[in-house]
Amino acid sequence: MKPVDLTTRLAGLTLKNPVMTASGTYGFGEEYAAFYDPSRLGAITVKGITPLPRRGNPAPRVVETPSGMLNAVGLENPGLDEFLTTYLPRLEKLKTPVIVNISGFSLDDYALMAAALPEDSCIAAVEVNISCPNIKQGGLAFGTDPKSAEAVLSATRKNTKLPLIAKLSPNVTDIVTLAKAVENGGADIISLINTLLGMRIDIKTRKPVLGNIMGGLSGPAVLPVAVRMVYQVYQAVRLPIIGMGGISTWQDAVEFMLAGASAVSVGTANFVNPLAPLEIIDGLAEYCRQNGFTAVREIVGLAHR
Amino acid sequence: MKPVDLTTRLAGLTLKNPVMTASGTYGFGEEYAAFYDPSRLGAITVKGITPLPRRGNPAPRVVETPSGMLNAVGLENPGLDEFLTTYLPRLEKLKTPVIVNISGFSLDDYALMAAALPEDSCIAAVEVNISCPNIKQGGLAFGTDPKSAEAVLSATRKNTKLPLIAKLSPNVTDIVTLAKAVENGGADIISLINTLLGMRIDIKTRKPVLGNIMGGLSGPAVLPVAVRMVYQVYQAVRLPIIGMGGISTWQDAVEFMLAGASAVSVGTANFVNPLAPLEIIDGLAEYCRQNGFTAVREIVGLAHR
Amino acid sequence: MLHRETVLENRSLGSAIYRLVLKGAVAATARPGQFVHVQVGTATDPLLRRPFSIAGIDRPKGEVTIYYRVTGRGTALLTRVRAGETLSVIGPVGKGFTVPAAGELLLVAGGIGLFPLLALLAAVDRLAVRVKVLWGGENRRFLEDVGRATLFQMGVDYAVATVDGSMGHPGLVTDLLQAALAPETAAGQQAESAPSGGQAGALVKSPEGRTAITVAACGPKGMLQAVAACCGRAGVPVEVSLEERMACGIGACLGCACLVRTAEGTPVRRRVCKDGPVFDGREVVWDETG
Amino acid sequence: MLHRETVLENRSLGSAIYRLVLKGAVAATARPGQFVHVQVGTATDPLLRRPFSIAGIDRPKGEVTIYYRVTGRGTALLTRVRAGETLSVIGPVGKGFTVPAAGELLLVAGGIGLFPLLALLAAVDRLAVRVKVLWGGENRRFLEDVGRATLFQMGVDYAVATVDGSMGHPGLVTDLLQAALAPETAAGQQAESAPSGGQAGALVKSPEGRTAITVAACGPKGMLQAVAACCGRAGVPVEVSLEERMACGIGACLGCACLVRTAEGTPVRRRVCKDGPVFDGREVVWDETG
Ligand SMILES: Cc1cc2nc3c(=O)[nH]c(=O)nc-3n(C[C@H](O)[C@H](O)[C@H](O)COP(=O)(O)OP(=O)(O)OC[C@H]3O[C@@H](n4cnc5c(N)ncnc54)[C@H](O)[C@@H]3O)c2cc1C
Ligand SMILES: Cc1cc2nc3c(=O)[nH]c(=O)nc-3n(C[C@H](O)[C@H](O)[C@H](O)COP(=O)(O)OP(=O)(O)OC[C@H]3O[C@@H](n4cnc5c(N)ncnc54)[C@H](O)[C@@H]3O)c2cc1C
Ligand SMILES: Cc1cc2nc3c(=O)[nH]c(=O)nc-3n(C[C@H](O)[C@H](O)[C@H](O)COP(=O)(O)O)c2cc1C
Ligand SMILES: Cc1cc2nc3c(=O)[nH]c(=O)nc-3n(C[C@H](O)[C@H](O)[C@H](O)COP(=O)(O)O)c2cc1C
Ligand code: FES
Ligand code: FES
Repeated sequence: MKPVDLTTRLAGLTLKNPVMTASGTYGFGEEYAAFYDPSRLGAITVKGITPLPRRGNPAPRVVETPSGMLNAVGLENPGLDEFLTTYLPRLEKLKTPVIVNISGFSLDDYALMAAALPEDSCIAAVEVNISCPNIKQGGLAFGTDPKSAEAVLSATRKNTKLPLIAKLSPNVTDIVTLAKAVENGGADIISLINTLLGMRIDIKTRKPVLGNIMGGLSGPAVLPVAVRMVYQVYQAVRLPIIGMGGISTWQDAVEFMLAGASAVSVGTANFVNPLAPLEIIDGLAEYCRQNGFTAVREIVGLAHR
Repeated sequence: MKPVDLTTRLAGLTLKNPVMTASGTYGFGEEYAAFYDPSRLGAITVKGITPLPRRGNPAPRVVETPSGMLNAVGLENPGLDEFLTTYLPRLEKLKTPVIVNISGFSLDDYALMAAALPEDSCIAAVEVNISCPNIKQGGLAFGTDPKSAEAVLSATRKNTKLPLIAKLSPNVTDIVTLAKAVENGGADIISLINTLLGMRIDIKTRKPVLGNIMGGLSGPAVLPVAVRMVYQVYQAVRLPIIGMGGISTWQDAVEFMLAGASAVSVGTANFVNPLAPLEIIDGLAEYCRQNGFTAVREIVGLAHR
Repeated sequence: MLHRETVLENRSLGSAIYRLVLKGAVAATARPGQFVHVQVGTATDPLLRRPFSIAGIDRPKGEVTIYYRVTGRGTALLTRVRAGETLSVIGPVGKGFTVPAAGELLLVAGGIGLFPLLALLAAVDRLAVRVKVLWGGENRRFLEDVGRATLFQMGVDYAVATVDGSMGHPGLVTDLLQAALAPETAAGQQAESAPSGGQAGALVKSPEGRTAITVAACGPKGMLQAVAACCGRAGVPVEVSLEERMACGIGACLGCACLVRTAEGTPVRRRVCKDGPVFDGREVVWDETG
Repeated sequence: MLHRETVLENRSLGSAIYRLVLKGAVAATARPGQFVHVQVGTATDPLLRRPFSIAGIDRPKGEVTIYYRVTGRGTALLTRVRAGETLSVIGPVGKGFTVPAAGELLLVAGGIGLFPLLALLAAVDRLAVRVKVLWGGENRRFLEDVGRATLFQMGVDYAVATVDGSMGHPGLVTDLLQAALAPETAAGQQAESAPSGGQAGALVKSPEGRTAITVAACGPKGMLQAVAACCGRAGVPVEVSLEERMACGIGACLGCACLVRTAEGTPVRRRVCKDGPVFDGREVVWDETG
């Protein structure tokens, strides 16, 4: 029997399979190498970087919720320079396409980082995280206002030829409007979803649990919201979609692809089962085999038929 | 030892305790009477009614998700007239304050129902469900646009002296704006949250599971989002809040009250543990006792200190 | 209606089917066709209770038996419960089968749809009512594992059909039904085509003078629809036990809707959990879009 | 680093403390102060793994022992695992304690903070290193349940303090530490105030000529801060084992942040799971807002 073709094309980007890891859950690609060779993945996405180093939020930064977790890491990262000099050379050795997630607090932040990322390295694409507060506009997140979202993408687009992934925030009334905005801004690919804003309170101390009060909800709990958004965006926008939000098993991944995702990202599930991404790759192939598909790309969007 | 005072005042409404049941999860108050006397609750909220009877959506209407469920009942209900003639007299016998949830597809729908609900019956308050699509404005939900939300509340306010509860949808970029809008519209109380929009796909049939494709996510999975919204609205608006979304235990209820809810509603948890509302009443009293509060209202909003 | 029942037995019968015997208050009021709504876990995932038909009722001992197939996470979790532990059970729930007092009763089962019919079989007075079981399944292995022995022990006339022809009539259980309801024509052919190992011979026992045949059926929706159509053509009353995804299981959430036609022909909603799961087969609107 | 370990024992010691013995690959490389990250359930709730310190390492037998206190849903679920079953374990994880080769080692424990110190106690060559355990708890009952017998069996010098005075020094374990580090002054008073049942007498053994005292401590944050301050004043090196809420447990998510001061005094982030959980007590920035 011919093996199932897992090759995945996302705009200019070609991956050996559609399974990648989500930003912020996979460090800079080194930790999970203790469990398996990261080059088996379609790609890895590294922790969001900012122009300057950031120390992030005080502890506690994570708390469990029913079938999910909240995180308020606060974009702790070594900053652009340190990333380029220390981390990028190490990433190069992993022999895996690397997606660099960039986060900023002004248009200049994004533009600066896009310009600084080399186009001839292991960096396969730039993922623009627009869930950050826009400091110049009163702290409203770029990702909740279509105009700001478009502007961020345009600013980034001007400064790099690398494929651009716009990562959308689910904390919006209308995800489709945002998707169209980033398409206009010049995104090649859309990834969704980032985390849902949530919080928990400690009933003993009677204070918010997280040092930052609020945090981002991820994990299986958010899966139905994420599938819905992928489904909606697939109907409205032509760009390929990277689906994420609660994916823990190959069945979850199939669900996202049927909804319209061309590839999937595994985030929180890494923490529970470090081998989840590999099991998902195998499971996707097996699902295709058992259902008579010769290439995994054939199942993308089938739920819309 | 003096018993803890559970009396709860919400605008004009006085309840013997702060625990009620959420609309759509408690029928018209009859089914759960097989488990306990509903008059032990602070209040019960009945299924959303519309001016005319509605058959609702085709099956399947519910599907489980990680720590949650989606429902797409589609506002099946007997309609206003049948409610008044058949159901209201039976509700009267339960000897419990009844909150009637009204849903409409135009301002007139809401106005008409508000006018028709008697002010001298067991009906203690009217809960205005603004998560419905506004047919005249292209199907956008009233609850996602501050102007429409305000208009619905004004239209309802004109036609009844009963306390008005505005029930907010969480599918919005900025819950605070919506809360302020319904305050301006004349709401006395705010209840939140309604369900988050989600969907699931059956990987065997490769079709959406729900007959209606999308449905509303409820249950423990949404709790962190709900707590966050209660916290935000408490900071911005003076109206008392009825908190709901995933409350299953007294600990959950305490969390909502610390976040700023003056009362709580139990929804999906009824399906899992029919006695959940009673256990929550007892647990709240015990929490107060153990922490030196003489009245449950003292814990409302403490997480903001 | 909310009980903690003690697990007396919870063991595999093969083919991913388990038998679960519960001791407690449910048995006292349970009737054939009703179900129990069982909490399968203690954490919030899986969240909802799972509905299972009551397949056996031993009122003196206070025991009910259910059979369940492991199809997903909830039933997988249920297999881990051991004898001596307790389960939170809502039940008995729903409207069950009519137990006929005379005439002939055909029990038509598809796959694990046999289980609720076992309770009806046990409840009916077989001195007064002639009972036959028609049962269809994928293959011999499945039927053997799931309960052919039980039927044999219960000493009931039965005929089986298998999709792969490995036992009984090769084909669908509705073929058997059609034959049973129109014995002069189809049944003769049925008997001929039945392989020697099958029990289809029982079908050709003289059907003369049958005045009050009733049918009770449980199985996949497509099969039930075919059964109802078949009975409709033969003018035979039929009760079908429907399945629908459920949340509350007691009529409060409207999650388990089906559509039935009133006497006047108006389609109206019913709740499978409370108004059913057993419905008059002639009333059910099978395809809502149609 | 991801292993399925077989549960050899999982039983209650009282005071909601359980001992869990795991057989598998972890023991081969485990070192005192490291921890394991254990999957406590199979469904998605509770979702995350739970970290537990390695309290005993039997390399020849391939066994590690952990002690856990039932504090919430995850640990409650863990109590249900039976001998013979397996658990998914990530480990050993983290940077452990320095095992001194000479001098004097003071192990300072608060409550269940004793557990990781037990592994260090077992690892240190007590012919070459003089070891004392200082242990504080709520009350006698807790200390008895949690492991005073173990300390006794291990034949180690120890002193205890209880908040309610029901055993040993009435007060905090840091009182004992202060006394041990400045024997001429406080310790004398300590010994007098120690009730007869206590072991505080061990403290006043001649401390002369101690050149290389090191301290290893584990317990609540407030206690560790006091221990670090105390050691700082006495100029004694101290290692503390920190706790923080964790997600990945292996350094990938930055969920378990703490703050340490570099040699130059710059505060920098460290991951408790990967860069710790054991840190040099003098480096830790205890209060981030300060
Ligand atoms: C009134 C009633 C009586 C039933 N009696 C029995 C019985 O006696 N024995 C038995 O084995 N099963 C019975 N079922 C079906 C049983 O409830 C489901 O198989 C079970 O809930 C699946 O749980 P799970 O967690 O293992 O599967 P899940 O992981 O929840 O789902 C696995 C698959 O099962 C299907 N499914 C899930 N829930 C239902 C449901 N409520 N109805 C139909 N299909 C569903 C879906 O297609 C899903 O893909 C009955 C169902 C109803 C409504
Ligand atoms: C490196 C490390 C080593 C540990 N070693 C041990 C050990 O040997 N024995 C032992 O009993 N416990 C140990 N703990 C603490 C243990 O991990 C928590 O008690 C456990 O995760 C709680 O799980 P739960 O589901 O029962 O409680 P949950 O329901 O998750 O929480 C109950 C309460 O415990 C607290 N809590 C939860 N997680 C943590 C955490 N990661 N750190 C601190 N507090 C937490 C919170 O205040 C919460 O309110 C260790 C923690 C760390 C970080
Ligand atoms: C601990 C943690 C840190 C994260 N950091 C980032 C980040 O830096 N940039 C970003 O775009 N998304 C970040 N995310 C969001 C994830 O990439 C992903 O979108 C989200 O968690 C949903 O997927 P999941 O449910 O599979 O985790 C983070 C998520 C977690 C849990
Ligand atoms: C089956 C079902 C039906 C519902 N029907 C209504 C409704 O008619 N009107 C309404 O305002 N909310 C309705 N809701 C929303 C609930 O009242 C509640 O806001 C939501 O479920 C969150 O609470 P929970 O997580 O405790 O269930 C429904 C929820 C469920 C699960
Ligand atoms: S499952 Fe709730 S009404 Fe039937
Ligand atoms: S828990 Fe993830 S970095 Fe420590």
